[in-house]
Amino acid sequence: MEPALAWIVLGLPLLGAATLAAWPTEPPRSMTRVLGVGPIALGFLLSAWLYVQMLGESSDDRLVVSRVWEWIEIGDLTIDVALQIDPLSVMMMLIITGVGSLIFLYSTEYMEHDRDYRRFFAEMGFFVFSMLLLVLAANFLFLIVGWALVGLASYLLIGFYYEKPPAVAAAKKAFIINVIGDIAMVIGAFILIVELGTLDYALVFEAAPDGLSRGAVEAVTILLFVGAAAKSAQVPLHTWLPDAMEGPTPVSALIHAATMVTAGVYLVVRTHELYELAPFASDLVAITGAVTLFLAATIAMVQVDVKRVLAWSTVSQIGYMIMAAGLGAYGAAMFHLMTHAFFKALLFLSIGIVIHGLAGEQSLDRMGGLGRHLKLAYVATAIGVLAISGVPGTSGFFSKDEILASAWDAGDLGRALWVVGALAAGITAFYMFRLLLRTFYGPEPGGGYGVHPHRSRWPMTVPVAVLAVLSLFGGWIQVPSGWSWITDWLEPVIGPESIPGQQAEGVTLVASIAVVAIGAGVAWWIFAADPGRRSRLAGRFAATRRLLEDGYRFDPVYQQALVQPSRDLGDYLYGRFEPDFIQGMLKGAVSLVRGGAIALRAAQDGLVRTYAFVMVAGVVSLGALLAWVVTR
Amino acid sequence: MPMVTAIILLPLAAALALAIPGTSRPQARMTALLAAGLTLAMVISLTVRLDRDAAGLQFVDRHSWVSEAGLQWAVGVDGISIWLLLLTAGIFMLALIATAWRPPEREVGFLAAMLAGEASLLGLFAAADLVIFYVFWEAMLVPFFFLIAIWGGEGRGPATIKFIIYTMVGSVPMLVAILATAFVAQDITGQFTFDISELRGVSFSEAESTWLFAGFVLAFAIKLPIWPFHGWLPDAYRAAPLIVTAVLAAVMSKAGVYGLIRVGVPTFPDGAANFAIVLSVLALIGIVYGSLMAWRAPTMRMLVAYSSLAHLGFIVLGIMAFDIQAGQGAVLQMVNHGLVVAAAFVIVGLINRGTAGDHIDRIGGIASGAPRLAAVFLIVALAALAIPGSNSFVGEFFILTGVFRHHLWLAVLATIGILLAAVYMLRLYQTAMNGPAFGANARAIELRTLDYVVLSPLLAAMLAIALWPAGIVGSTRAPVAKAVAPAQVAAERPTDQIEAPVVPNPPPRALPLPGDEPEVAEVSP
Amino acid sequence: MNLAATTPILIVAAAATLALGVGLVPGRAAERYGPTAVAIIGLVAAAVMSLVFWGDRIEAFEGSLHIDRFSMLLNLIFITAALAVIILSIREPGAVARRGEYASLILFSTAGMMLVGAAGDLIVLFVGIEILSVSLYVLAALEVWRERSLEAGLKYLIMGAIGSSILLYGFALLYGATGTTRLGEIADALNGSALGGEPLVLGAVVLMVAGLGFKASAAPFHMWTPDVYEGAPTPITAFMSTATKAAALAAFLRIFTAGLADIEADWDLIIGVVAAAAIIVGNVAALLQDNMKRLLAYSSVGQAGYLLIGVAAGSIQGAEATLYYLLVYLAMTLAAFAIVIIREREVIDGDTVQALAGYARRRPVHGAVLTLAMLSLAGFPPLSGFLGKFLLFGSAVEADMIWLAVIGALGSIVSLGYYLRVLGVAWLGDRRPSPAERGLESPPLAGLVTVTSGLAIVALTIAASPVLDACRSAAESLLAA
Amino acid sequence: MSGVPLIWYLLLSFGLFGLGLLGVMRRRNPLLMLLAVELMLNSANIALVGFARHWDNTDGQIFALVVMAVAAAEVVIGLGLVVAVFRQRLALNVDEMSSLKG
Repeated sequence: MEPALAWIVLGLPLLGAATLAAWPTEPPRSMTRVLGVGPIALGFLLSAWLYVQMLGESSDDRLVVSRVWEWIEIGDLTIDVALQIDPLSVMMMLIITGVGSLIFLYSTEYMEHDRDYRRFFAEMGFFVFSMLLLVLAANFLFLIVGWALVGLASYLLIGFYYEKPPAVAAAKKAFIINVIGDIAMVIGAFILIVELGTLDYALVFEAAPDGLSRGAVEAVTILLFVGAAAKSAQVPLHTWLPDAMEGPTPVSALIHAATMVTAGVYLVVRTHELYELAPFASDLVAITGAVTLFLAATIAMVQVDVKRVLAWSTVSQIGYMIMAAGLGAYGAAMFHLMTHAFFKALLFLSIGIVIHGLAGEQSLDRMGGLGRHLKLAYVATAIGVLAISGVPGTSGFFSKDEILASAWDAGDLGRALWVVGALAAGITAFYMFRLLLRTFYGPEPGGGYGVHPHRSRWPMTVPVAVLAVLSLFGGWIQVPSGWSWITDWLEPVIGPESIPGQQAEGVTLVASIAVVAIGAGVAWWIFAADPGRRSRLAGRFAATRRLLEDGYRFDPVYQQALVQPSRDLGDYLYGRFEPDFIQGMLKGAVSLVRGGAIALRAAQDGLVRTYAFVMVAGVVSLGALLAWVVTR
Repeated sequence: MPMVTAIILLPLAAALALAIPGTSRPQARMTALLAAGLTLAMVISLTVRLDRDAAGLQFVDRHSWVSEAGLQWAVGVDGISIWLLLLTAGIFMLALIATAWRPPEREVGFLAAMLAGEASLLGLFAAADLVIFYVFWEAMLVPFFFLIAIWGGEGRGPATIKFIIYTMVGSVPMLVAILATAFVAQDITGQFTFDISELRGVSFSEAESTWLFAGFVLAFAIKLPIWPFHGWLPDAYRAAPLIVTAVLAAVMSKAGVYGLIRVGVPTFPDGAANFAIVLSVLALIGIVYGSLMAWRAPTMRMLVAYSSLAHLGFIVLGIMAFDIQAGQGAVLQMVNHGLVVAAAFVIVGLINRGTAGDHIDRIGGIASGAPRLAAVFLIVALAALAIPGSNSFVGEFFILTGVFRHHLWLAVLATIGILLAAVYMLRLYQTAMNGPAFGANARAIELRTLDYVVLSPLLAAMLAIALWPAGIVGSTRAPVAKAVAPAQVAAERPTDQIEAPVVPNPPPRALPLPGDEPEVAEVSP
Repeated sequence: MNLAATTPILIVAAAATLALGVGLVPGRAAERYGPTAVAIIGLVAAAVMSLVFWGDRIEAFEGSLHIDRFSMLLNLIFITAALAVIILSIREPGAVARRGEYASLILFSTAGMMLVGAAGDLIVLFVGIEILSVSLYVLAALEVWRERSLEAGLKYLIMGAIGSSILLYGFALLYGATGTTRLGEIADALNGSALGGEPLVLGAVVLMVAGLGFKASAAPFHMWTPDVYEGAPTPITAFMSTATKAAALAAFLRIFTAGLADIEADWDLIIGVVAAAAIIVGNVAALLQDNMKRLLAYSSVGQAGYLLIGVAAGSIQGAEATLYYLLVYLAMTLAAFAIVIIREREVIDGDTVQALAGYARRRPVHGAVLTLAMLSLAGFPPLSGFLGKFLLFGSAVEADMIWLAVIGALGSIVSLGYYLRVLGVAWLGDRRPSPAERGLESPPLAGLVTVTSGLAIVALTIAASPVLDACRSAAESLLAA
Repeated sequence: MSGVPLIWYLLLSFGLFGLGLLGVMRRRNPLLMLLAVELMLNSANIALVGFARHWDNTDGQIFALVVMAVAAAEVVIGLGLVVAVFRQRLALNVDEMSSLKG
């Protein structure tokens, strides 16, 4: 196995991005395309090669740490610039570069009309680099670095249309919430340094069972999970992701669906050795995932903006992964991460074709009947909807069922979470079919389409097609009671994983088919069977609907409880405290001295008598002082 | 050749040469750039030749000045001060280039004052003797007084006065403390000296140590500044010409922290230990306070000024933690803050090129007309908010690591500052750069060739530190370990954290007689 | 007898008499240049003789006069001040009609100071003080046609007479307590005696501190200083502020540090208090002054406080520091006054601070000297003023009077308020409306005095070591008796 | 020693000194002030002479003689100034001479 390959894969997108950024003028578009897509595609090929190489190794030799230079030696802590090359990171590399290549290719066409073509690809390239750094890092420090840099890339790309104030605000929000996560991870790293004296994965995991007290390991894992929650949009740090849809659609597909937002899952899996020592934290992770997946699913039911529907569905799907990871089903979590990358990217890209075709229109209220105009998008979206809903045979079916089956087997908590997950699966089917039906089915909106929905060219269609195939059949690599390639592949990292029992598989299979059918049926009943029913129902559930539309009002609460008080405090300090108190101290001292000077000036009245008097008084008081001192 | 002395005297000599009436502008520019360049070259050569593993001062240069009073000229560098010298020489070089490219009125005088300022700062960072330290501490005021008073903007009069009064209020008790230190030490060891390395390890009683430390710390607290002694800062930063503000923030603000780690903590460990929590809490308040102020500040300068208050709070936290990692992080962070804040002020200057004032809310959307500037601005803003992967992150991370080890809640609360840094830096960046364009002539703001000359060294240095912090941190380990070891003992830290040996009371030695060269004794552990 | 040893004093006194005579000689040239020339020659000769006697201690008139390094060092200070003032007084309006008297009075005053410096006996000391004072009363009122000059002279005379009486009474009490007027014998009488803390001695101490404090213009005995300084002709003010203060400090050192060394516990505190009061009052009151002479007067009150720190310390180190600071103070004050004198000749109301507006920009060399002088007066490192204060504070700290050092330090913060204001006006001030030109010529060699003083400030910094050696040996000779 | 005890000399001297001080502080005519100052100087003389008698040496008496000469010199200067004031047609009142103040 050649570790240098990993370095090359890591470096290529950075090189491409840097070249694009440093190019003195806007380079020709053809060159931008090559420099944008080329490194990622090449990276995918090299990752595949690395994968093939790794297949040839025995499972013990599949864990490699490749050091380049000593980054810092401070106190007794040494940190290297090093990559961890193992099945988990290779899997992530393949997903990132694979899905990434497709989305990059798609973007060459999607962004064709944009002024900042070069900037788009430079920032996307930077994102891929950061994401690769995140998954390849061999220690917590570079994990945090990668963690923050993907946040930065996300910030840049959400705010890609920086003239639009909503985009700018959304970018800021995403950044700030991610900083909260970063801080939590940093504090977690402090505990590791203080307790174990190292940040290297291998050393930490080796020393943790003996070196960390129960409290410390719970603290570390909870803190790391706060980071994961911020990045993966888990409740209560989820509010930024829907807003992040202000970014261009390919960005949403790559960063806010397929890769970056799943980093939290990766983190939990990567540090599972710690979570296994921390039952409380693991339960917290699982419960958070369950709460998130349910809340997000309910919110997704009423969203009008197509991309927001997808965003909430992303939050919900990551909730499944997190729940699985919290319950110890790491293989299932990673499996769902992969299939989700396929079908969610597919959904975004196909919806992107719609948006592109409608010149930026995103509201469901102004869509409908598009199936006639955009057949490919229709078919692709339908495949995506089937996959995410978990229709048997599609990729989502296998991965989601594995999660639920694992939950069934994971004790009382697992059973409870199973119920939530199964319920949410039905809701998922409902809102995804709602999306499908309201977009492509039914009548066209009043007044028709201002622009003629135009078809897309091959750079957009080919990735969609490839992803559609993957979404349909990508699940077959891990079939219950059949084979489990993902779990086997990851075994060197996550250890042997118990396979869900027959009962769990059976119950889950039945339940999920049932809820999907119900969910899809209800969607059909409301949105397709009778066009008027939707508005009638909307009127009946107005209050609930508003609550859901507002996402359970997290945003206003944060605004009123945290942001505004801080802002008011700042204003008070700036407007009142600083001038009155801080500046007042000096003013007071100066006016004291000045007052003294005025008094002395008044005493100097030019009269000899006064002078003589002062002199005599001076003599007397000196004498008194001396007498007092001597007699004391 | 006494390199360190030459480094200090060269800019001073150049400043005096410029002060000769009748110097023409081109001559002055050449002289200034040449002197600053040569100084920088000499500092670089020192950096290269420095023994990175040694704890004591190197390249020490000692001459008796007034031997009757124990006064001497003693300068030298170690693994801590070398980076501050490098920062000073580098930032001043860039400042002089920037001056030459947008010359102020009475340029010759300006250049002379800048060079004098450089010399005094270099002298301060190289001082190996308390009196020399004090001399440069005060001498620094003169050039900056003139720089603000003559070339300053609106409100320069009160700002200068405030600046001077505040600084003097701190430094004058320091003078008394310096004297008291020498006399008290004489009672203990029998030798009368102001030599910093000889005063280290004098076993002052706890009360003496506390009082003497108090005498010093006020000066440091004001110079830093630590909340609530920062009253001079906003006015001075507002009124000074931008280049001077940049230098003030980038270099001069390091004087206070440097004093803490060079003099305060190692010489008065018991006092430092008694004050550790007080100072740390004040620093913490400063972090939060400065961040909130920066968030609400109306102008870019004020924002950067108050952000400095917050950033320096981190450095103080690091030093007062008496932890090797935190100390090393603090030293690194001194350099980082210098680089970042200098770059930030360069950008403020560039934005001022296309706008009337520097009110943040009155400009917007510059990015569309000046994309390259926006990109650079973003990099600087991110470094300022210490995003992981940036140079500042390294410093803050290790500072807080060390603080966390000893004062868990201080470290946790200090992270509020990190969060708020993101808030105010993004406010600055986004308000000015993003949104619809208005209020500024973006074309005038966009980077030009000469701007790159100033900015790229700063950015390159930031990148270099981010990629290889060991370059700086490596040389600081031994000196920091030596500096904090006595305080660690005083704070009753576990012995496995104390790296450097603590030698009590250096052997008594008679007052050197006139003409009697004191032997150069650098005790290295 | 050792009459030879007293030659510096005799030369100055003789030159004074001669100058008076030369001033009466008819003839334009003789009248115009005669007295000045005689005075300069006499002073230079006395300086040379003082240098010649630098070395061993010689007692003249049975110990009434001590010709030691202390007195010789002070001689040099007095002579330098007198020389500078004579040079600065060339073409002084007040002296035009009476050059002979003018030069002669300055020389007599100098001779009186030299007596004080060398005094080994209370009588000699008193006589010396009176000679210098009486001469200065006349000099202060020299411009009798100017109301302010007259007022200054009269005020100075009345106040001075009160001061002298108080001092004399103190001397009388000291004599009463010890039975002798010889300082050496007084010291012997106090040595090991139980006189410390006796009312008679305490009274003597208080009255002497007050009387000498008056001459040194230390608060609260300073009230006359600003008025007299402002009213007197400026060169005379310069002379008073440098030489008189040096003489008063010499008397302090002779009496307290040397003579009353054994009862230090009785006087170190009140001298410290007087020093502190002077520092506070002088520096604070100077803040609001608009007249340079008045400002410098208050500043000199503050400086007197600093000088007294060395006395209060009561040690060799303290005496050494005071002597060194006297030298520095001489240079700084002469520099400042020289510029005021030059400016005064140029414009009407030239002694106001405002008259200096923009002056430094126009005359950068003078501006530089002014800057040096002001910064050094403020105690800005590394200038010699700083070094002097540093040593003084050091002696206070060593004598366990940290509070005094702190007050001194705070005073120097306050002092920045007015010193920097002068600099601010001089460098940055707006010259409009430009002051009415007076059109008098500057003294020919005034520039020389200015630059020399400026250089001296620097030289005393760089070559502090040999100078301090000299000061130390002078201080040691003080206590050698 | 016989004769008047020292304390009486001193009391007299103190009294005169106090009178002199009072005079200086109360009077406004410069001539009278000079007189008061003269009183103070001479009170010191009395003390000196008294002490000389007490110690039985001549130092005090010599001192007193010198002081007389000095006092005479001072008074002469004072009178000269008074005359000058008179010639300037200014009031002989020191309170009026307060143009220098502040």
